[in-house]
Order: sequence, then C-alpha cells, then structure tokens
Amino acid sequence: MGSEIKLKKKDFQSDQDVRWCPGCGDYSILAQVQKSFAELGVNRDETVIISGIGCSSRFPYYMTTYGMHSIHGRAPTFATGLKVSRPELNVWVITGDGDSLSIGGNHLIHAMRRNVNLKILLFNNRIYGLTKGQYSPTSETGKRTPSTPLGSVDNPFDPVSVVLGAGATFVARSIDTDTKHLQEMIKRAHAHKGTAIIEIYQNCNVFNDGAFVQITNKDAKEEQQLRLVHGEPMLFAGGTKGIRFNQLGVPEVVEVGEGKTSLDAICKHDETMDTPAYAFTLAQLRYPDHPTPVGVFRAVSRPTYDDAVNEQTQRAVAAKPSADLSSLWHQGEVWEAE
Amino acid sequence: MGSEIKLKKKDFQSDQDVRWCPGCGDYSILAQVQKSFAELGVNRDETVIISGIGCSSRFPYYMTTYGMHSIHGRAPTFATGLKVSRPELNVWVITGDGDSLSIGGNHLIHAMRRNVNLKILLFNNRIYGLTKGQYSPTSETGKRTPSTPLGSVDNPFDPVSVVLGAGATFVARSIDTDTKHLQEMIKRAHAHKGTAIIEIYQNCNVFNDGAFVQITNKDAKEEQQLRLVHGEPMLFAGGTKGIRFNQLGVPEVVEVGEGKTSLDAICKHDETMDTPAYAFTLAQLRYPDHPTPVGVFRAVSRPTYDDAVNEQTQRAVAAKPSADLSSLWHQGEVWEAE
Amino acid sequence: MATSSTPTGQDMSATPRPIIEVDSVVIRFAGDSGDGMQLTGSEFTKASAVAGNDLSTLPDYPAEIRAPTGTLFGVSGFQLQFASHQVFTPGDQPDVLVAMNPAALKTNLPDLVTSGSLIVNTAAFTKPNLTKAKYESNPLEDGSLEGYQVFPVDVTGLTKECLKDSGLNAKSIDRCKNFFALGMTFWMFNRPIEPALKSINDKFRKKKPELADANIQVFKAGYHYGETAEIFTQSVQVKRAEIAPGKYRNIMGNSATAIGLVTGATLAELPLLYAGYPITPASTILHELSRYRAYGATTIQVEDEIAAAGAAIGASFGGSIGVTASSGPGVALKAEAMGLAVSLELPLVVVNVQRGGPSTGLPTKTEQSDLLQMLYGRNGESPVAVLSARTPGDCFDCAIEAVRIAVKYMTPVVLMTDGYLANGAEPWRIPKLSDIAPFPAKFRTDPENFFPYERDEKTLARPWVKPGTPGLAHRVGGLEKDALTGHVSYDPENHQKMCELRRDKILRIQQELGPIEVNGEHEGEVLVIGWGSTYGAITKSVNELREGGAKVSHVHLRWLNPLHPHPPQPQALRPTPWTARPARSRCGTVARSRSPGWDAT
Amino acid sequence: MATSSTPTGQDMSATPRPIIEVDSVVIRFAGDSGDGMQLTGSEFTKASAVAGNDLSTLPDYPAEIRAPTGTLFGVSGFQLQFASHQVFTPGDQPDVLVAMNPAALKTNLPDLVTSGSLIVNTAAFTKPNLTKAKYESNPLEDGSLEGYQVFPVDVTGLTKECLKDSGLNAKSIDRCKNFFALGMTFWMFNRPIEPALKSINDKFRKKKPELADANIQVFKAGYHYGETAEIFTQSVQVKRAEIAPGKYRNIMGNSATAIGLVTGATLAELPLLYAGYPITPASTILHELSRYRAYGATTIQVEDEIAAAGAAIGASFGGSIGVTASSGPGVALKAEAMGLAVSLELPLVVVNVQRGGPSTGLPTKTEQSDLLQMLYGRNGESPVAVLSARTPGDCFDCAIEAVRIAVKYMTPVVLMTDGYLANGAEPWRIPKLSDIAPFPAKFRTDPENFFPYERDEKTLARPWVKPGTPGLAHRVGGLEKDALTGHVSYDPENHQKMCELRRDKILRIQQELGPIEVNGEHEGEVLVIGWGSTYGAITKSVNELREGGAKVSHVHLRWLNPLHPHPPQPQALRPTPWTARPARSRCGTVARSRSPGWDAT
Ligand SMILES: Cc1ncc(C[n+]2csc(CCOP(=O)(O)OP(=O)(O)O)c2C)c(N)n1
Ligand SMILES: Cc1ncc(C[n+]2csc(CCOP(=O)(O)OP(=O)(O)O)c2C)c(N)n1
Ligand code: SF4
Ligand code: SF4
Ligand SMILES: [Mg+2]
Ligand SMILES: [Mg+2]
Repeated sequence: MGSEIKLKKKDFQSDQDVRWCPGCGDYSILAQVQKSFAELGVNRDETVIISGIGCSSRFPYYMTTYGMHSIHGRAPTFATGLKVSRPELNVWVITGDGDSLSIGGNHLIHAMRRNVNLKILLFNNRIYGLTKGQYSPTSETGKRTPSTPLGSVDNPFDPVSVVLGAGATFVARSIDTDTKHLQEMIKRAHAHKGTAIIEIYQNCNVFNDGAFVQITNKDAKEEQQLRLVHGEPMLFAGGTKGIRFNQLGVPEVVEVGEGKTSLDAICKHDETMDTPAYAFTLAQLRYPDHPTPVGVFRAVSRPTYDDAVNEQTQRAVAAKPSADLSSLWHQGEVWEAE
Repeated sequence: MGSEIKLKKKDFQSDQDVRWCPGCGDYSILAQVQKSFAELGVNRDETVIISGIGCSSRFPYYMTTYGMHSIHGRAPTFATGLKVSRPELNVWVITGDGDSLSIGGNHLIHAMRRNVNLKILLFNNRIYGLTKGQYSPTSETGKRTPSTPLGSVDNPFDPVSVVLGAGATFVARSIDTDTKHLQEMIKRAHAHKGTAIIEIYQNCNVFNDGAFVQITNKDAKEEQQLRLVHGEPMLFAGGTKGIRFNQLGVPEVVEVGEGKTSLDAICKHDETMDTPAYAFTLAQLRYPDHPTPVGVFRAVSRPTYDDAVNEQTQRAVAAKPSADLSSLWHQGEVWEAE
Repeated sequence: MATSSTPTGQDMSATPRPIIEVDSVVIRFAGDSGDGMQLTGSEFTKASAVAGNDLSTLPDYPAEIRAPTGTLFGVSGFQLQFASHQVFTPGDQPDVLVAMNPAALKTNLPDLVTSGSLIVNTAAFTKPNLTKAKYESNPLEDGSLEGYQVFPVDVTGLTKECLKDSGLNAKSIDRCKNFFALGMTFWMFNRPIEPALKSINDKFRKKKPELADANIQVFKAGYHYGETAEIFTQSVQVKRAEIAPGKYRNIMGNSATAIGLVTGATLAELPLLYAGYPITPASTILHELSRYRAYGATTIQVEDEIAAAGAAIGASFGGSIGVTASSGPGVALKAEAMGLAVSLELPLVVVNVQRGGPSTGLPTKTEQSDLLQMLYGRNGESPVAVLSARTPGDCFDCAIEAVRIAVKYMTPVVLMTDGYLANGAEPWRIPKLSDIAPFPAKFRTDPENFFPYERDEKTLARPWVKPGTPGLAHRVGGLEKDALTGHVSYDPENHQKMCELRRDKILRIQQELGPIEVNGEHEGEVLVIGWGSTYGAITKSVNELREGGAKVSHVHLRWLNPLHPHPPQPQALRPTPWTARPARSRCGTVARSRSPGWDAT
Repeated sequence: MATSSTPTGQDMSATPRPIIEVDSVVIRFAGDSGDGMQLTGSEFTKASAVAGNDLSTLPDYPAEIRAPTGTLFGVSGFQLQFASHQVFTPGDQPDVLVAMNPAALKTNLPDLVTSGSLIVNTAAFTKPNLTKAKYESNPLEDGSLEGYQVFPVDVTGLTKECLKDSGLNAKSIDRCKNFFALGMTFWMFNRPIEPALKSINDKFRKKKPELADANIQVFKAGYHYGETAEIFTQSVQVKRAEIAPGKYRNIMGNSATAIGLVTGATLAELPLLYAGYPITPASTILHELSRYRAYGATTIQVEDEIAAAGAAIGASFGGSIGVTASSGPGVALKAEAMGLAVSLELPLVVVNVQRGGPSTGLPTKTEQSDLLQMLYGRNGESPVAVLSARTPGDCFDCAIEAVRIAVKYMTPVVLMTDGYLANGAEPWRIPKLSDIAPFPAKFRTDPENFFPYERDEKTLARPWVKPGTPGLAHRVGGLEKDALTGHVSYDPENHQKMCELRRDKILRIQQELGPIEVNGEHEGEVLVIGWGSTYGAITKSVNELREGGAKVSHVHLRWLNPLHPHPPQPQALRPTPWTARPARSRCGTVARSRSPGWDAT
C-alpha cells in the first residue's frame, strides 16, 4: 500500500471528539504518536491499534487507523492473535498502568517472554483515571485515594524492572510533555523487531496532578533526569554529574570534572548489552536518591514469536505439499464398506 | 498451641494415598517439607497449605495441616485473603511452573510486590505434568511436546528473574533430590518475614525426565552448581573456579588459585544487598555458559502487607473507640420524623 | 408537578408571596461536568428530606471523567422527585429544569413536561457554547422555548458581582455559580436554608475556608434573588410526607450496601474482609467500606476480580465473612472462583452492581441484565443463593440478609443491585439496635467425630472450622468429595448425592422466607412479577392502574434463588390469565430458576 | 452378548471349532495404568471396524498420571461394543471382561453381566496385589467368581516364556503382556489378525524395532493359545453390520472436532488460528490441530484461557477464523472475552468439552452440565449461537457447521461436546469432497458507503473487513455502539435496537435448520427431547421401547440457541402429555433458551 504518501499529523486524527479531561497528559501522547506516524510514513490501513480499558485506552478511537478498544488488561492477547495470524500488519498496544500491571500483568509479561512483534505504549499516571482515582500498582506507598483513605500499603511496581524480569528485548521510558523525546522513542520502538515497550510518564491532572513533577518539572529536570543515549557517557546535571559502577556492580552518582571523577570513569550507556542485568541495574536508579533514567534501557535482537510461528508454518507447508482435505480425512486405518 | 511438642516427620503425613507417579520428584519435596516442619516444630493446627492445580498441587492432601486445593493459578489470592485476615497463621503456597507462571503469573508478581508473609514453593519441572506433558513457560525453546510437535517457539521465563523484577524480598533455589539443601531452604523461607519463594528444580520422570539433569546429576554437579552462601566467596568446581564481577558489573567465571585469579578477587555473596540488581545479575548465570546458582539469592527485610494492613486497623480502632453499629448508621445529616 | 395544585396564600418568609401547594415535584439540575450539578442536587435532596418530603433521586454522569466544557456528551445531570406522599421513582419527566449551559438545555429539554419551568443561565449562551451544543441559533431568542415557563437568569454574572470583593480568582468565582442556582431553587420551593448553610460549611470550611464563605454568600444571594427579583411570580410548597416516625437520613444504594455488610458481619460476630477491584458503578462500595476499619471491616484492593474473589474466599476459609463486589464484566471473571466456593461450601457474599451490557456496554447506565449470569454462569451444577434489592435503602436489609444466609447455609450468596440503586438515594429510616436480632456464627471446635462434610439437619450446612482450631485440621478442594469425609471421590453415586445436596441446601433457604407479599388481590386479571430496582416503577404503575379500577396485582421477588416456596394461596399466581415480568433489561431477561412451583411463570 | 446366539459350525481358521454367532458384544479391557489397556482396546477396535462391525468405545482413565501399580484408583479401562447392527453406545454391562490384575477385577466385576466371560491374568493375583486391591482372600480360589465363565490364564508367565530368547529385559517383556491378552480375544471373537500385525508394526518399528517384533510374537502367541489351549470351548462371531458403503476410519470425538474445524476453515477459505490452554478433556484438540500446519491451521498455546479467547478474537479481527476450546472451568474464564466478541460481532468458535463439575469437579469423567453457562454465563444480554454434537463422528459435522455459522452471521458459536464424545470412538464414514459444499467467507473491500455496523438483510451480519484493506480503517470496541456507524453511543433507543439486533441475528440462524427430525411418530404418548452425547443412550432406549410397542418418540436437538423454529407440525411437540428431557447431568439441567415456540417444553 505504498500509494498513500506524505501523510500529515492530521491525517491520523479521526473525526471523533477527543474525550479526555482538558489538561490530561494523554493529549500530548496522542499528538506525538500522530506526528511520529506521519513522519515515519506509517500506512494507516495497515496499522492496528489495540487498547484495553482506561482513560488512555480510548486512544484507538482518535486515530484513523484500524483499531480495537478491547477489555480490561487483555489488549496484548488480542494483539498477539492478530499479529501471529497477520504478521505483515503494524500492531500497537495502548495500555494504562492499571490495565497493564494490575489486571493485565500476566499478559504483559508473557508478551515480553514471547517477543511478539508488538509496540506497547504504557501510559503510566500512577492512578486509575477512568474509575476516578484509586491507587494503581505503580502508585507510591502510602498514597491516599478513595479506596485507601488510610494510605496504600503495597510497594509499587517499577514497570521497567517488571518487563526486564520477564525478558523484554526493547524497553524505553519517556515523558508525555517531552514531545521531541517521546517522538524519538516512538520511532525507535517502531524500528525494533520484537516486543517494544515504552513506559510513558503521564500526568493525570484530575486525580494525580503532578504525578511525576519532581522529575519532569523545568527546574528539577536537569538534576533528576538521566538521559540514556547509546554509546554516550551517562551524564546529567549539565554534565557535572555522572554514573559510575563500583566494584560490586552497583551504580553510583559521582561529580564529574577536574579534580573530581574523570569523564573516562563514567559508564558509557550500552543498550545492546546481552545481559538484562545491566538495564535492570539502571532501572533501580530512582527518585529521590538518583536521577531517573529516560530513554532506551535495552534494545537487543531475538527471534520474534510471530516470525518463528510463521517460519514453522512455511516449513510444514513445504514438507507436505499434498496437504488437502482428502489427506486430512484419510488418516490412520481406513477400510472400505460396500 | 504450644501443647504439641516434638512432632516427627510422620506426624505431618496424612492418611491419604500419595498419588504421584512412582519416581516423581514431588515425593522428595513432600518428605523434606514434612521433615523440616517437624524439625522446626511447626504447629500443624496453625498451618495452612494452599495450592493451585497441577500434579504438585495435590500436596495439601498429603499433609496433616489445614489445607486448600484451590483453582488453577490462583493459590496466592486465597492465601493473601487468609493471611491478611488471620496474620497469626503460618501460610504456605504450593504451585507448579504452569500454575504460577502461566495462568497464575499475575498473582505471583503481585504477591511479591505486596510482600505478604507467605511461603511459596514453586515446583519447577518445566512441563505441565497433570495435563500430560505440554510445554510450560519454563520449558526450553524448541521443546517438542504434544502441543508443540514442531518445537515451542517462546523463550522461557527464569522464575528467579521474574520475581526479582516484581520486588521479591526472599528468593531461593533448590533441588528436589538435594534433601539437605532443600530442608535448609525451607527453614530459611520459614524464618523470613515477608513473601518467600523457593524455586525447586523438580524432575517429572514421566513427561520431562531429566529436566535438570545437566545441573543436578552427580558428575555435573560440581561444575554446574554454584552454591550461594551468604558472606562466602562464590566458588565452584571444588573451589577451582569462581565468579568475579568485571568493570561493567557483569559476572565472569574465572579460574582460582595460584597463578590464576586470587581468592580475594572472587565476589563474596551478599544476599542482603539492598538493590535487587545484584541478585538479578546472579540469576542470569545459566547452563550451559555458567554454573547455575543454588541457594538464597536475596533475603531483605521490608514491611509485610499483612502487618501494614493490621497496623492500620489497630490505629483506626484506637482512634475511634466509640465505633458501633449505631454510630455507623447515624452518619451525615440525620433528621427526625414524628 | 405531578398532581393538581391548589393556590394558597401562606406567609412563609419575610416577604409575603403567593404559594402554590403541590403533591410532588420532579426537578432536574443539568450543566457541564465541571458545574457541580451532583453537589447541587444532593444539597437540594438533603434539604427536601429534612423538610419531611419523601423522595427519590437519580444522578446521570457522563462516561468521561472530565469531558471538554460545553460539549453535549459532557453534560451531567441530577434528578430528584420529592413529594408529600410516598415516592417510588425519581420521576419520568421533570417539572422543573435548571440548565446551566446550552448543551444541558439541548440534551435535557426533550424530557421537560409541557409548560414546565425552565431556569437557564443566560451567560452561558455564548456563540462558542451554542456551537458546541450544535445549536444553529440561540434558543433563548429564536422562540423555540415557547410553551415553557422560562426563567432566564444571568447566573454567572450575578455570581461574579456577588463575589467581586471576595479576593477569589475568576476561575474559583465561576465555580461558585451552582450555589446561586441552588439558592434560587430553595426559594422557589420553600426549602429551609439552614441545613444547606451548615452542609456547605462542613464541606468546605476545613480545606478551603475562603470557599465556604463564598459559596454561602452566593447561595444566599441566589435565594434572595428569587425573593426580590420577582421573576418567579410564585413559590411552590410541597408538604411533609406522612412517613413512619423515627430518625432518618438520606442514603444511596452503595452506601446502604456497605453499611449493611458491616452490620451483617457485626451481627454475625465476624470480622469482614472485603476484597475489591474498582469498577463503575460498584467502586463506591469499596470506597465506603474502606472507611470502616474501626467497625471491623478490612478492605483490600487487589490486582483483579479473580484475586478479589480468591482473597474473599481465603478470608472465609479463615473464619471471616469474605465479601467482594463488582459489576457485570468483573463478576464474569469471578465465575471460576465462585464455583470453588460452591464446592468448598464456604460463606461468601458477591455483590453485582449491574450496569448496561453486553461487554463493557454502558458503564454509567443502569440495567438488570445479569440475572441469568449469576444463576447459571459457572461450569457444572453450581447453585448459589441469589437475592436482589429493590430500593437504595433496601440494599441495607439485603446486605444483612446476604451475610446471614451465607453463614447459616455455608454458601456463596449473590446480592444483585444496579447502577440506579447504587447512585440513587432515598430517605432511610435508621434502624434501632433492638430492631435487628444478632445471628452469631457458630464454629466447630469439637474434634470428636469430626467430618468436614457432615451436615446440619435443618440447613444442610457443613461445619465451619477456623484454621488454628486444635485437632480439626482438614483439607478441602475443588475436586468432587466424599459426602461425609470430604476426601476426594470419583464415585458416581457420591457425585450424584453431592449435586443433590448442593441443590437442596439452596432450596432449604426457602424456609427463611415468610408468606409471599402481594400488592393487590390474590386473584385478579393481571399479575406483575418483578425483581430488583423496577420495584418503584412497577409499584407506581400498578398503584395508578389500581386507582383506575384495574384488577392488577404485583409480586416483587427478593429471592431469585431459591424462588419463594409454593405460594400459600396458589391462586395468587396460577390462575392469572396474563403474567407480566418486567425487568430493566432490553430484551426482557427473566428469572428462570429451578425452584419447584414456579414452572408456570 | 446382547442378543440371542445361534451356534453354527463354520470353519474360520486352521483348526475347526464351534462358532457362536451373536448380534453384538460388549468387551472391557481392564488393568493397571501401565498395562497398556488403552492401546489394547484401540487395537481391538480397529480390527472390529475393519471386520465391518458397527461399534462404539469408551475409555476410562484414572485421574492420576501414573498411579502406583496395583491400586484400585490406578485401574484403567477400555470398553467397546461391536455389533452386526447399528450401535449407539459402548454398552452398559460388558459381556466379556479382561482383568489384568486383582484391582481391575475388583473395580470392574460388578459391571459384568451375569454369567459373563472373565479372562484373568492369574500371575497377577499375588499376595501384595490382592492386598492393594483390598481383597481378603484370592477371588480366583474362594469361589466368589461362581456364576461367571472364568478363563484363568497365566498371561504374564506365557509372555515371559514366549520372549525368553528375545534379549529384552524383564521389564520390557512384562510390558508386552497386553498383546498376549489381545491375541486371545482376537481368537475368541474371530477378528482378522493382519490389520493388528500391521498396526503394531507401524507403531513400534521406527522407534523400537525390537519391541515391534516382540509384540507381534506375543500377540500371535496369544492368538494361538486361544486356538490350541482349548480353554475357550467356542469362538464367537459377530457379522458385518449393514452400513452405508464408503470408506471408513475410526474416529474419536476430539479428532473429529479438530479435523472438522480445519475442514470448516478450508471450506470458508480462511486461515484458522487456534489458541489454547491445556485442560482435560479438551487438550487433545490442541494436540491434534497442532499437527495441521500444512492444512492451514496455526495453533498457539498461550498463558491462560483468557489469553486464548483474546488471541482467537484478535485473529478473527484480522480475517482468520479464531477458535478456542476448553472445558468448564476454563470456559468460565472466557466469558468476558466472549461478551466482547458478541459486541464486536466477529466470528469465533468456542468448543466446550464438558467434564464433571462444579469447580475442578471430576476432570476425567463426563457430564453435560455446562449448557446454561454457555447460554447465559456472560454479563448483559449477550446471545451466542450454541450447538451440540451427539456422537464422536458428529463432532466433525458440528465443527464445520460452527465455522460456517460463525462466519456467515458474524457471531461467536459455541460447540458443546463432552468427555464421553472426546475420548469415545466410532467408525466414521469419510466424506467425499463432493459431499460438502464450500462456503467462502466474504470480506468487504468497497470503501464506498462503508458503515461497520450496517447489516446484511438476510443474516443481520455486519460486514467483515480485513485490516490492511485500503480505505476501510475503522475502530470497534466493547462499549455500546451506534447501530450503523459503530461509533460509541450511550443513547438508550440505540441500545434497545442493538440488543434486539443481537438477539434477532441469532434467531435468524433458524433459517439454516431443516425440518425437525423426529424418531417415531409426530403424535404419541411420550416425547423424549435430548441433546448432546445422550443421543446414543436415548436412541437405544427409545428403539427398545418402540420395539416393545410403546408410543415413544425422540427429538434430539443439535441447536440449543437458537432452538429449532416452530416445528412444522406443531403436534409433534405440543400435545405430548409427557415430555422427558434427559441430559448427562446430575440434577437434570435442561436447555432454557429464549427462542419462541419452545416455551411449553
Ligand atoms: C473487568 C473489568 N474490571 C474493572 C474495570 C473498571 N476499570 C476500567 S479502567 C480501570 C483502571 C484504569 O486505570 P489505568 O489502566 O491506569 O488507565 P487510566 O484510566 O489511568 O488511563 C478499571 C479498574 C473494567 N472495565 N473491567
Ligand atoms: C482454569 C483451568 N485451566 C486449565 C486447567 C488444566 N490444568 C490443570 S494443571 C495444569 C498445568 C499443570 O502444570 P504445572 O503447574 O507445571 O504443574 P505440574 O502438573 O507440572 O506439577 C493445567 C493446564 C485447569 N485445571 N483449570
Ligand atoms: S481522569 Fe486523568 S487520565 Fe483520565 S482523562 Fe482525566 S486527566 Fe486524563
Ligand atoms: S506426571 Fe510428572 S510431575 Fe506429575 S506426578 Fe507424574 S512424574 Fe510427577
Ligand atoms: Mg493509570
Ligand atoms: Mg510443572
């Protein structure tokens, strides 16, 4: 379908009214996806966006691609069935922190394990938006919400650690309002062959306003964000600080510059490291003790599930060119009655 | 219930016929649990064993404690409800690799995140035993089973990595036939406050005979098992080899001894490391490239979910001594009609 | 206003004014989601309740959390019927509509009664707002409102004026305007203002004292505006309803369910463990219960509905009463665990706050279409007890009953409510402690001759044993089990016996039910059989028909499994030539239960 | 043997012997799980089929994978009825029992007909085995077998003797003994031995050639033992059954389902995606389908039943026919996803291979107790088409029909089978390609005037669009949607319309059904209505009663939703004074479907 050329952002905007709260971080994410798709020259008719349930999961309605607004937490299952049976399609999954990590946690980790060629955008606002503000599996301990008036008592998941533990081949993190970075991550995910997941820090101005403000606000940004760039030393705070691994393999924050740690000692980011332990180690860097990594944690290549299944099929077809209904029926002992 | 003293192993054996296949690894695990419970002086009447569905999940029937053989994959949910409401009970979960990591993956990771004071024994035979031999989420890629005659195409989970990604506080690995070690791990799990999980390599002699033979057989053992002992250097192969972390934090196998790497350079195991990245790194050591770690990967302390919930309750009760039905009913605007 | 009115000349306030007395009024507040219509409606409700009216309410939220301002799908409404007689529904068509913007007018006007009263906030009828509401011309000017009694008021402007010295910013000031509208309606319907003042104060004083003052000021301004501006030529009076003496409060269905559950657990002398996963319209049960730790209720929010059912069953195994609630799609996920509870024979309460289906359906709309799911939506023969609430306040009684039966019969009990009951409110007569008999749960402690599946002769319940009880350690599971020992049994005769026992145990609940209540004659021409929240609508219609002389009777089922035992006078049901079975479902879902005696319905 | 026998003097083998001719025989092989009884049974089945008998089989596995040897719960059985006439069931009571050890004798003897034949392996009647089987004395010696025709044979010893020079170890030799027993029965019933020899060869030659030789040797030894040892005083002959001419093979229900699904997909010109999660007794559908890649079937084993349903629906969205199968507890988990498929209006086939419930229940035993779950086990009004297979071979036709209807009506279709059908076998007449008309699926490709929920006039199906089709990109979801555009709609009138459309679409399937088949008169005294695998049992009983002169008729439902349209001759159903509705469930679960015309049943 190479006929559609030079699509613009607005070509990806459907005629449906966007129904998120004014000010919601979802608007920017939608815009960046539309913009990136336009720039990537994504074919609308060969793209399918599948979501679960949640505010974020309204996403497919606002795109001009094929789409399915499915059921809560199960989007990866629909996407897997679709992708295995139609590997040529471009399949994206939209999910929230509740959708993907509460009810849908199992499907998420299995998608990672299988490495189905899906792109997953996880809108993490650390809250259940659609059901009006209960705490989610990524909410900070002690959070007071309508369902936890005394404060929640469970420890949050770190989505990046969870998917790395499950064997993810591409993991990135970005921020709703960081339009350029988010576009870059979307494009990187698109380019990856295998399951690609981007955790997107998203503000819910109604139920969890300032969800990530300590990391994303203008003043804190430089100190609090560690921009991961493949091959580049892990520097932040305008290059005055950096990350170094100590002898136990534990990353430490050090001051960089003359009389301090030299630039050479700063670890150079390598998103292609074979062991997931490296990315996992970075994922433990967290506010307030450390700067929060943003960017691609891991991007490695492994055969995809859909490819493997379809290669098996091709081999099976080639091995049995005579397969037809008649041979299907006439298996085993056959006898004739007159 | 301090009255029952000096129980023996057989006091934990119920009158039900054990119905596993002769030769199944489950027999030994059952025996080690019974033995350890006897030695620990576990009170049978204050112990509840909850299982899912699978060969291994028949376990509760064979014990003289309280027990529940629940439904497939959901044992942690029953156990969580029980433990939160009856924190004084000693609650154990028995599960298989399919039960815990296929259908039950989500409950498993949420149990980890919450750190409910449960002890989970994961019988990993890398196969679905009860349903007659289909591949499981821990089966090696390419495995041919009745459901994958062309070989499975998905990558296996490493249970230790999965639970570490989810925030586990106590993680160990042991082997069905290594009776002493398994007993030690059971006792360690019992002593841990919080969710404790032991992955137990278990042989299924009927559908996956020799599941772990490369690691567990007598000849390979020394070369293939890395015994983790807190505070001890990570040595194997009779002390001739060891594990050292390189500058990127990646563990390497080195030869130890004169003219080779000195013992001081060998990493000393620290199960109490705050960052889960350390244990996660060890979990990446796998056959055939590395010796497989056996023992306690991680044992750290974090408030338990059941304690936290019950402390909140105590505070709430203390803050509202007048709480009774009448005050419950008379909330909000009340008026009188005559 | 639903009934004929008689003008009187009563002097109710400082300024003398003509007062019309009517039997009942239906009023609807409609505006943007951000306009505070739910708050406005509930303040009006409280005042009407305190004024002694009987009433019934119905909020109508948009599905979006915060829809963009001014849009048609972002309109939020709150309807209330208050009357000097018993009220069964929030009313069909409003007599009075308060429309805060064009979108609210557009979506709500079709419901207003002919020549009904219409209060509109003129300031909101701007070009952009009209466009968003898809009006081509301004309805306030193009004559399209002819036939209604229109009261155009610049609510926004008057609010601004009133708060110009408050020091509040423009946005905050604008957000006070609903209290101006509320004040006007208070004047219009002669509501006592003190409770509202107190309530506003309570709501805002602590967190935002400046808002408490502003809202009170605006509210009074609205009230006085009604009094002085003379745009309302008369004030309307609805007398106190004759209601049973006692203490009252307003109650919404989900609140009633929550406090009913706590009450049930207390009466059973059991701790309550509620495990939930949020879903509209069930979530507020979780929210409310989570405030009742001191009352013996522990709530946990878990990863999904399966975990919620599992945790509740685990708690019941431990000797608590395990409870979980959800709505249709979430309850569907609990099926397998409920089947286990049937097999384990443990008490469990599952509340289904129904909403529009199938699938995600219409999450914010009500429907009664999950009955067959609850009766039959499990594998195997897996009977559970099912009962249904009929009004918001009735949720309280049903919740207690659900706990009582679950514990007494060692069985899962399903309580059916719906979005209409969950969010609707009515005045609720607060019971006296002496009204309700406790029903303490009994636990087996005697190890002598203990068999986990031995049965109580009367209830067929098996013994409940708390883990920790010495000498009673035993194992239960989802495999079929021996009818006495509970050991796994594959024996077909035993299985037959167990299936019959599980069925019969549920049928035994019939012994708890008194004679069937019939509204009307036991013999007649038409018998209407209903269940759930259609109660109000059916009662109203049947009463109207009966007043018109029709021989219509009404039976409203509380229990759906088991059904009521053979009605004592079989002619009550059998000889009716025509049986209507209304339900709030689209294609007439009807209870098809297996209790004997009801085959003919 | 079920019917009267006439002795004849035919010469069938080298040795002349008296031959009894009978109409039908029921034989059961029983032994330890490790004794190979399933293999023995299926070899005997094949030979009987090739000999031209009609037949029906029933394996009976223990729940344990490998129960300890010699135990009562470790007994594995295989029963077979073969006859010279049409056979409807595997038979109630065996005429012949082969008992390989004391436990097998103990658990199976009660079923043997009075004076039935009993072949026992005497070598297994050792002290420890007798104890494990809970025998206090040896039944071979204590006279308790009086009344039966007992043939005591030292099967173990004779096998050992026969293989003493084979070079096999003792364990391997012991495992050959079932072929000795098989050989004896072949002689006893005059089965042709060539097919068995070929079959044993095929089975073992490749992997273990030494076993192929040993088994053949032992099999022949058993056959000759029967011939020469003269313990069987006569040989029994069951003539060919008169069956329709054509090619035949034996087929088990799950195999028939699997190849029926592939056939359906092929006829619809669609790729098939089967997503499954193992569960007894459904797993073998997954196993069999996973061998059919070359035939257009892709199978994936996923993390749970929810994922399986989701993946199947995702595939259907992509233009494949998505299929999933499970048994009760697993199907319960699919409810929510099935509701989505109803709302999306996509084709989907869900097979429920029923087993004993509730909960985990009796996984290895059959039951027909999930019908109401399939009809009603979803939130909201969520109708799906439901049909049921009646015999193992019928699973093939039903699977094709399920695919055809799913695609034609854009709806989920549930196919009900059960453990009895799944593992039972019967001779199956292999269709000719020309017998079955293809029904190619149509995909919308025209972007002109495209509305995702526009309907086909005849079927009410919406258009099916493959993602990738230019100009037809559209979005679907589980929220209620506009009846034409498919956009989200909260409008109550539209919802009413959609609920009715979804209901009517299923009702339209009635137009696919021919006139209702009645076995017997259209008017009579008793009408038996059945569904599913009770077909054989009902047919047999009804035929017997009819032969006895009773006015009994039988209607066997294939479709359970919709039910068959108003039967053309209403008297067929209506005026029967008594209607029996048997089903293989304990408390008589009965179809309660909403199709008009069936209310009176
Ligand atoms: C089976 C089921 N359970 C519960 C719900 C209710 N529900 C809808 S969205 C949601 C959580 C939304 O949170 P998240 O995924 O973080 O999305 P957000 O709204 O924050 O974007 C819940 C609990 C549902 N629709 N279906
Ligand atoms: C809901 C549900 N789905 C599927 C099954 C069938 N089933 C029972 S056990 C099992 C897997 C067992 O594997 P595992 O957990 O590894 O235990 P093992 O038998 O190997 O000890 C499956 C798929 C079931 N009982 N319930
Ligand atoms: S509730 Fe929060 S996440 Fe949902 S639309 Fe509103 S701002 Fe966005
Ligand atoms: S099948 Fe395997 S896991 Fe199951 S009891 Fe037998 S040997 Fe053990
Ligand atoms: Mg969220
Ligand atoms: Mg296993």
